[in-house]
Amino acid sequence: MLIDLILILPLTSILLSLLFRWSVVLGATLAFFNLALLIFGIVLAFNIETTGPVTAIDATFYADSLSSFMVIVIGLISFLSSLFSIRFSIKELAKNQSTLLEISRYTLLTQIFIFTMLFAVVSSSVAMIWVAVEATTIATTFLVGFRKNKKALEASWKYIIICSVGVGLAFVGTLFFYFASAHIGGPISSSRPVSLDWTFLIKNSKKLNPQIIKFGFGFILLGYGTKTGLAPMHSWLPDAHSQAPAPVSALMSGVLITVAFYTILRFKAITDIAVGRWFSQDLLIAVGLLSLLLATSLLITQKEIKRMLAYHSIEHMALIALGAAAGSEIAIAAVLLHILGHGLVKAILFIASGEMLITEGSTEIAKLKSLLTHKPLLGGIFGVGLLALLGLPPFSLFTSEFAMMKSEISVGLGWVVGISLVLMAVIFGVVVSHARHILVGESSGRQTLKTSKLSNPIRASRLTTTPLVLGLILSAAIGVVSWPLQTLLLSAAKVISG
Amino acid sequence: MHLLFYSFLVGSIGSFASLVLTKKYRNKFASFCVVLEGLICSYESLSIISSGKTTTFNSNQLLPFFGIRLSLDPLSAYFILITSLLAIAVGIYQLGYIRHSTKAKTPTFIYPFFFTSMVLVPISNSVATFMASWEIMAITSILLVLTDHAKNNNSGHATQWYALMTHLGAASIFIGFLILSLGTKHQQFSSIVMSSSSLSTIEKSLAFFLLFIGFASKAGATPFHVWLPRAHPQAPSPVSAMMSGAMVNLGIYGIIKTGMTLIKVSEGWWWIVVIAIGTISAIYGALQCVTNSDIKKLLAYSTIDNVGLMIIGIGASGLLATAKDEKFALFMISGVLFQMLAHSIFKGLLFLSAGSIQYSTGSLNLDQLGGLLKKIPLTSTCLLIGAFSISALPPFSGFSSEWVLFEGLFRSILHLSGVNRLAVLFGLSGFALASGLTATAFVKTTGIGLLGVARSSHAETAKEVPPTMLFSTFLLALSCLVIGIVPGYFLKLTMKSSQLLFPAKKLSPNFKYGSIDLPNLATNIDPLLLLVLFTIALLMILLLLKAAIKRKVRITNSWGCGNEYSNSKTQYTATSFAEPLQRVFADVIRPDQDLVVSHVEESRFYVNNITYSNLSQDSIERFVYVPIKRAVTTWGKFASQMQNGSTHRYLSLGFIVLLIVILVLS
Amino acid sequence: MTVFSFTTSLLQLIFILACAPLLNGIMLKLKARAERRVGPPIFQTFFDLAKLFKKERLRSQNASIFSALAPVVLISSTVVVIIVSPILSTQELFKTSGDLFAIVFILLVGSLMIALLGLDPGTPFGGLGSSRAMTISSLSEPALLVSIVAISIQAKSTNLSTIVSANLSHPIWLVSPPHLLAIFALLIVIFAEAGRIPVDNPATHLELTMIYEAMILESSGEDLALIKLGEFMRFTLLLLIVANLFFPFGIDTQANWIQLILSSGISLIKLTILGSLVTLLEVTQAKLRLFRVPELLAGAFVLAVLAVISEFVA
Amino acid sequence: MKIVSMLNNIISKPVSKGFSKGRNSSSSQSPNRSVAFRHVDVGSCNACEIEISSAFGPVYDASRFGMSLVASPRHADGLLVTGVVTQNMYGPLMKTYEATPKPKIIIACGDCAINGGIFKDSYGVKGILSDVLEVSYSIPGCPPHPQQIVETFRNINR
Amino acid sequence: MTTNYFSMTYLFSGTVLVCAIIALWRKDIKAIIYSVAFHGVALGIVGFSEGLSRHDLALVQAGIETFILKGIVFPILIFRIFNRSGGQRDVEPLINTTASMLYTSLFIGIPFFSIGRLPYIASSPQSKLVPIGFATLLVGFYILITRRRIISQIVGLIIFENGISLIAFLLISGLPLLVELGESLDVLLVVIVLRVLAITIQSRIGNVDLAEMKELHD
Repeated sequence: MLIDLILILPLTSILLSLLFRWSVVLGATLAFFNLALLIFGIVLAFNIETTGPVTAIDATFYADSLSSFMVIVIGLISFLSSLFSIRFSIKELAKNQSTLLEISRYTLLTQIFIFTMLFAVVSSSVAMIWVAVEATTIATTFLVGFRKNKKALEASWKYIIICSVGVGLAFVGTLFFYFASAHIGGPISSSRPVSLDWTFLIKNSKKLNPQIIKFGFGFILLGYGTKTGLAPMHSWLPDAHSQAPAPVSALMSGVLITVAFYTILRFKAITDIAVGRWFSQDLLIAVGLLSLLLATSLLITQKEIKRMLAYHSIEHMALIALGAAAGSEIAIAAVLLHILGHGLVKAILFIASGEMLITEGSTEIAKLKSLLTHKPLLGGIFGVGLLALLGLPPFSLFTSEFAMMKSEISVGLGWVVGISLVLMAVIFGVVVSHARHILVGESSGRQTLKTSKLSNPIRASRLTTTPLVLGLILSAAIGVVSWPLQTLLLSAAKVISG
Repeated sequence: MHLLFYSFLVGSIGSFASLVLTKKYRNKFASFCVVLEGLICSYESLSIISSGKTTTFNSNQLLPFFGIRLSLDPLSAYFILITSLLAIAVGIYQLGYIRHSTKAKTPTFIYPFFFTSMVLVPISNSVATFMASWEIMAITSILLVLTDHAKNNNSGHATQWYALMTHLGAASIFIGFLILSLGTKHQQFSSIVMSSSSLSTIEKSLAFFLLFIGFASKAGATPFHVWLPRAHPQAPSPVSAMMSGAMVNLGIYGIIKTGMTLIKVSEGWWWIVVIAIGTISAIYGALQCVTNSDIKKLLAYSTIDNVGLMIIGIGASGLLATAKDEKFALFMISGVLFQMLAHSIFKGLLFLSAGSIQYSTGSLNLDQLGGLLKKIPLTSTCLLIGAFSISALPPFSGFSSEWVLFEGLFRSILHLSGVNRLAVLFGLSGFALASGLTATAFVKTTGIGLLGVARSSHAETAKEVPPTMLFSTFLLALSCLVIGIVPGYFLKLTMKSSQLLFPAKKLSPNFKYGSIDLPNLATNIDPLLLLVLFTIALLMILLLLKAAIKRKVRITNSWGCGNEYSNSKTQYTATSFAEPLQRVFADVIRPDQDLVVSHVEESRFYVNNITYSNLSQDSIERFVYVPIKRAVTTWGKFASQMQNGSTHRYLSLGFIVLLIVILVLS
Repeated sequence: MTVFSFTTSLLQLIFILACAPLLNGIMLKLKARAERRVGPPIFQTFFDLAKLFKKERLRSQNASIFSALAPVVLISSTVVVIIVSPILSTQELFKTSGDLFAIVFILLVGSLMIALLGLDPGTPFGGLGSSRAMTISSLSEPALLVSIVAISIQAKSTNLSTIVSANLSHPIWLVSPPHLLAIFALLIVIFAEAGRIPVDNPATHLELTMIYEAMILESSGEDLALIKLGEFMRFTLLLLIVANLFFPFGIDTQANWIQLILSSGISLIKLTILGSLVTLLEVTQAKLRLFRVPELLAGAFVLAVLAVISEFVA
Repeated sequence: MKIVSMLNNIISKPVSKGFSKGRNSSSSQSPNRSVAFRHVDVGSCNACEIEISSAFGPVYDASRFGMSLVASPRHADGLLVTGVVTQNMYGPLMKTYEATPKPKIIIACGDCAINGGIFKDSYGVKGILSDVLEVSYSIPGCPPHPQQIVETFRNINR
Repeated sequence: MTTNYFSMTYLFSGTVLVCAIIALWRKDIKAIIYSVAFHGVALGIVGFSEGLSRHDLALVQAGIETFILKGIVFPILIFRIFNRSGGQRDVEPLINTTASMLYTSLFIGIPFFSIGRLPYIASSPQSKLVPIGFATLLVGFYILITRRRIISQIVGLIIFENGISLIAFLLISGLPLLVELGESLDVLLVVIVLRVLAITIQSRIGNVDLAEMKELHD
């Protein structure tokens, strides 16, 4: 029942945004719906905690604690993003940068986007997950190209081409899983594809042919890895995330990539049982370290905030991949906590950067100066967000990174931790240096302040900053207080680590 | 233990109240809370030290996956004591200081958390708890360093260095702890202690050095110090005082904790390396301290110097412990702790006085100051007392503590053998050179800054600071004097605290009238007696002179060798004062000297203008860290070709990997 | 505190007060004779000091309280050291505080005061002097402390009285190579600290070559007298300490009154001999360039280190 | 070798002449045992300086009577002025005078200091010493004989 | 019967690959589009014949659906873009055609070499043909990384997707209906989106060479 509700909610949103043109009321309603989504997610999690996994519509949809966790993440970030969407839309209309039609279309696509992600996490069949993930690409292409200028179009072109190819490869991988499953007597081609069901696969994973699974998992990792932003097909990510409007970037960087990783996790669970943990471990380490190296190298000379944040997403996905490589229950729990923490903080940062675009007119590092001096709250949010992103306590990323690395060492991957710590230190230095350029400083900041005072300054809106501050507090809270998240994380991790 | 929690609560109330309260009450209330927190903490720590008991606190409700583990023992209580004492003084000082320095709420909001985290670090009893409090300490201090960023462009740079170095340090500590905890299969420090002997030598050495590097970088030991002389001067003075006086100690705490408790059985050669690092820090810090002209920068370097001394002491103590001479190991480590106490107090005093000078003159550059003793006598007196303490002049605290340190090193030389003895001798030489250089540096600071004539309008118009600031500095100055005069009582305290490290051995000290008299040392000092003798001598001489000679003093111009154009510009400056030493140690300091002579157009024999510049930069920063930075940037530029915008290139990467997948995985 | 130790301390004070100017006179006389001059009478320094006490006192308008305080502090700190050091007898006042490290740092108080005095009036030459003096002082510190260690090793104590008594009971220690090396290093340091040739020329008139003189260019009258007296006392004290370390015989160890009186006489002889040796050295040596001084002090440091090492080889 | 010759010097008779120790001075008062001068050259041709330095040399050895030249007027009992007072040295001379503690003795050493000598009234000359300061003693001669200089020193009384 | 159907499958699978290679070979855009159309038709026939051979109605449906979608709808959609853009011939690819053909022959061999080693592949004659699907996929991918015009990129992507479909048909005789529908819908939407995007790009930026589209870089 809850699953139905969770799917009906965004469907209603889609319907609403189809029927009505955008207005503040519609925006607020959608935000409220997304909040409801978050609440339903939490309720669902509690439900599952007490009664076990739930299914809906003839087991087409299935939710265990992992799914419910992902629903919470999606709900949370969607809520933040839709709140900022209101501010974004008002500004767009006020500045005559977009027409009402465009905004309405944007709202519709965003809601579809949210729906497809939800669909992905509550689908019982791995093939349907694929369909949903591919659908996210379609829904977001126009969102990436929202500006319709040269850069935006280029980004959306790259985005759809690279992601289609990648996700196509993931489909090949799915086919091989299906192939393996079919050979152990899973029913083929009936109207309800039981043999592609997650529950069926995990139950029978011991019997699956390891070589085919290996082959399939390679494709899965390459394919969904593309969507997650892992090497080698990560290249679309900085372009798309930087060109999309801030609320969409928040959604993409905050949840979309982790939804893709969620899929990898599911397949990993099957592969681990069928082949043995070493296999996915080796692959994930290779991919993770490569991505981390790429993210680090490319962060060094960043000139634009949103691109910087996008590379940061690659870094965190790489960390998550390394954490998943460790594979123990704590490691997976930490990975999930990291998914939540990263999503939250990254969404906050993207929204803050959107606010910067509104108030400062640019997100280029060179053009932004001494934000802390003349916009203390926005600058403070951005700065604290960056600190959180860099894995400093009390924010949850610290806890999750700590736990992931600890588990990595405990399965004998000390060298991985060593390398990643060195790379992360470089990232730390680079990001701090960028942050210094953006946030800190004196003289020029004062000049900007003066000039902006003359020409009707745009102040950061409370509508934006209040949820962001609350989000940061939440991020700190989940990093400090165990209850009640830890139980959920551990039971969700059990789904993967067995 | 619970008292500590209440104190944290008080601090948090203060900090949150500062967000809500109006400007008028904000500082007062926040400072009040900090002082109260400090008082509670110092009371609790004193009672723990005197009872010698250990209390613990565990909870799984906090910190997901790990839970928090706390344990308060006399050693950690000692560190808390130092921190709280300094925090009290700084809390009072801030009442006057903050009012003019910044209008923002952030510092008042963060400061209690900074303090709290510094209390949490020594009582952390598990890897995760420790790392969390360590990082919170780092982050709060980073934010505090940034306080004045709007007025001062350098603070951003400083913060950047600090953040990066502290992060590297934390990473090193993190790996070190993980090696320990995985080798022993324990999370909790108290359990690691029990089973650390099960580790192999390589594991132990690796863990030790990773931890040592991490902690040494927090303590500011060369060559991991580069952040310190940048961050400490850029922070507001109360924060610098806390950082130099208290936060640095926690680095020392980490080293002691690692080498003497966590890893029970240590190897001798570790400590030789430790002594080497300590010696280098001491000498390098002192040298840079001499050559710098910015008061706070100079103080920051002297922190490095003092930390070096403490590390030498720790090394010697470690060597003694490995040589099973635990009695003197205990004495040595007590000396280190005593030096730490003294250092915290006088460095706090010096930084706060520097803050007062900045407050009243607006400058910290010695070359712009001068004549302050007449303009702001009270603040200057405090600075003088701090300078005398740090120069180890009797009867101030530095003298007593360095005496204990010296005696400890002397005993180590006597009781060790072979290369260990040589190492300690090396350390002692470094100690000696550093103490000589420090005296020079502080003659420079006080002589150039406080005496002579004002070198700029800044110093000309100096006014005395508000009474709260004065009160705080006087409090610290008085503490310097008290610690110096009756060191016995304080040494007893440190011995009680460090007893934990060597529980088997007991020294039977005889601390009559606060003097230090240990039967094993065959020597003693009694600063109180010396002070009394000195005072009597002084008074008698003055009386004699007064009785014998009754001439008035005639005030004239200074004798400048008949020079008719002498003014404040012809005085010696801090830079020129340090020039001989800079020249002697040019190979280490590597100053950038530049002499530009421009001639009049008509003839090259007529000089128009001579410009001389003498910049001494941190040579370790220049020759170690800057090349690394450059290499990273070069790599980044090179790597950015990867992302050149070509869709084809992006796809072809995937294509190649796809082919590999098909080939390899089938 | 006994009557004897109190008397000893007092006697030591009087002895040094009397001998310090005398020693200077003797050295001046000897120096003059070495140049085949008649030279001033050996009591010349007394005359000079007495005259200075009578002269007018001038003070710079820039000067602070330091100018008044420094001479007195210099003398008082020296007096404290005289009282607690074993010069005529190893019986200590209050049985405490004759520690070598402490002595070094109490004397440092005086040096620092004079260095600050140099900076006080804000003249270029005062700064020059104090900069140079502090440079030399800080560079001589390692040699000083390490030679203290070397001297203390055999007695296993840094207490001067203990060392002297121990040396007296083991005369063979006195001629051991480590001891000699250490004493030699110590002597170099004392030359540097007291501003004698080859480190500094006390008789120079040229400001640019000055080290110690430059700091007191501004002092006059009674201030100057006190400073000069203080410096003579310090020099005498240091020579006596070295004398007692190198050749402790004659010093009282048993709280014997007669021995105490004898000891004064013997000390005077020791002082004269040492002073003459110093003079000879001063007459035959040229003053080093300022930037050669670090080499000399480094040499002293190496000697001291060698002393410590050879102590353990033996 | 150096040390041996030094020792030889010490033992052998000093070369000083002209005065023997303890010989009476021209004054009836007890001789002044300690006098220190700051030497100021206000415009001398340096002949006087040569004679002054030989007055402190082995032969005339003024130091045996407690005389000395010092580096700072603060340490001195008076000024030993040579040469005619030039425009440029007038200021420094006055500063030096001011810097000398009382009681001050001003000695004009050589003819130029006393009456201007051959430089009298020439370009750049301010005047003679007695124009600007009260001269206590004069040592005539161009240049004066070292013996004369030492004699004058010995005759100084308080 | 079954063998007949199989030989049909065999024949048309080969046709799928050959059409893909023709698309890679030719530069005449019209010819490329026709070959893609024929490519789609052949794919549909493969599905259809497989369905008949296995008496699987769903598969037959899928075959027909593929036939319509990939044989008819896609070519029409591409033709629309083509008509708007003009320009008969493709620009010179990043790697010239001769070299491309050589490389293609190389990496077409890879799947035949490696896929065959997987277990169960040899269990049925159809699944033995799976390497053909992989080869098609790779050719499509190769077109994507060498061709510089928007239209040829779309063609490449379609060939790539068709390769996947072929793998699906041959490996496990098609997918469950729901998945199949979802997949087809996705691919259709992707192509539509690409078309809209292509038209937008053409109208906003002009007839661009994708290799020149490098605005976004570090």
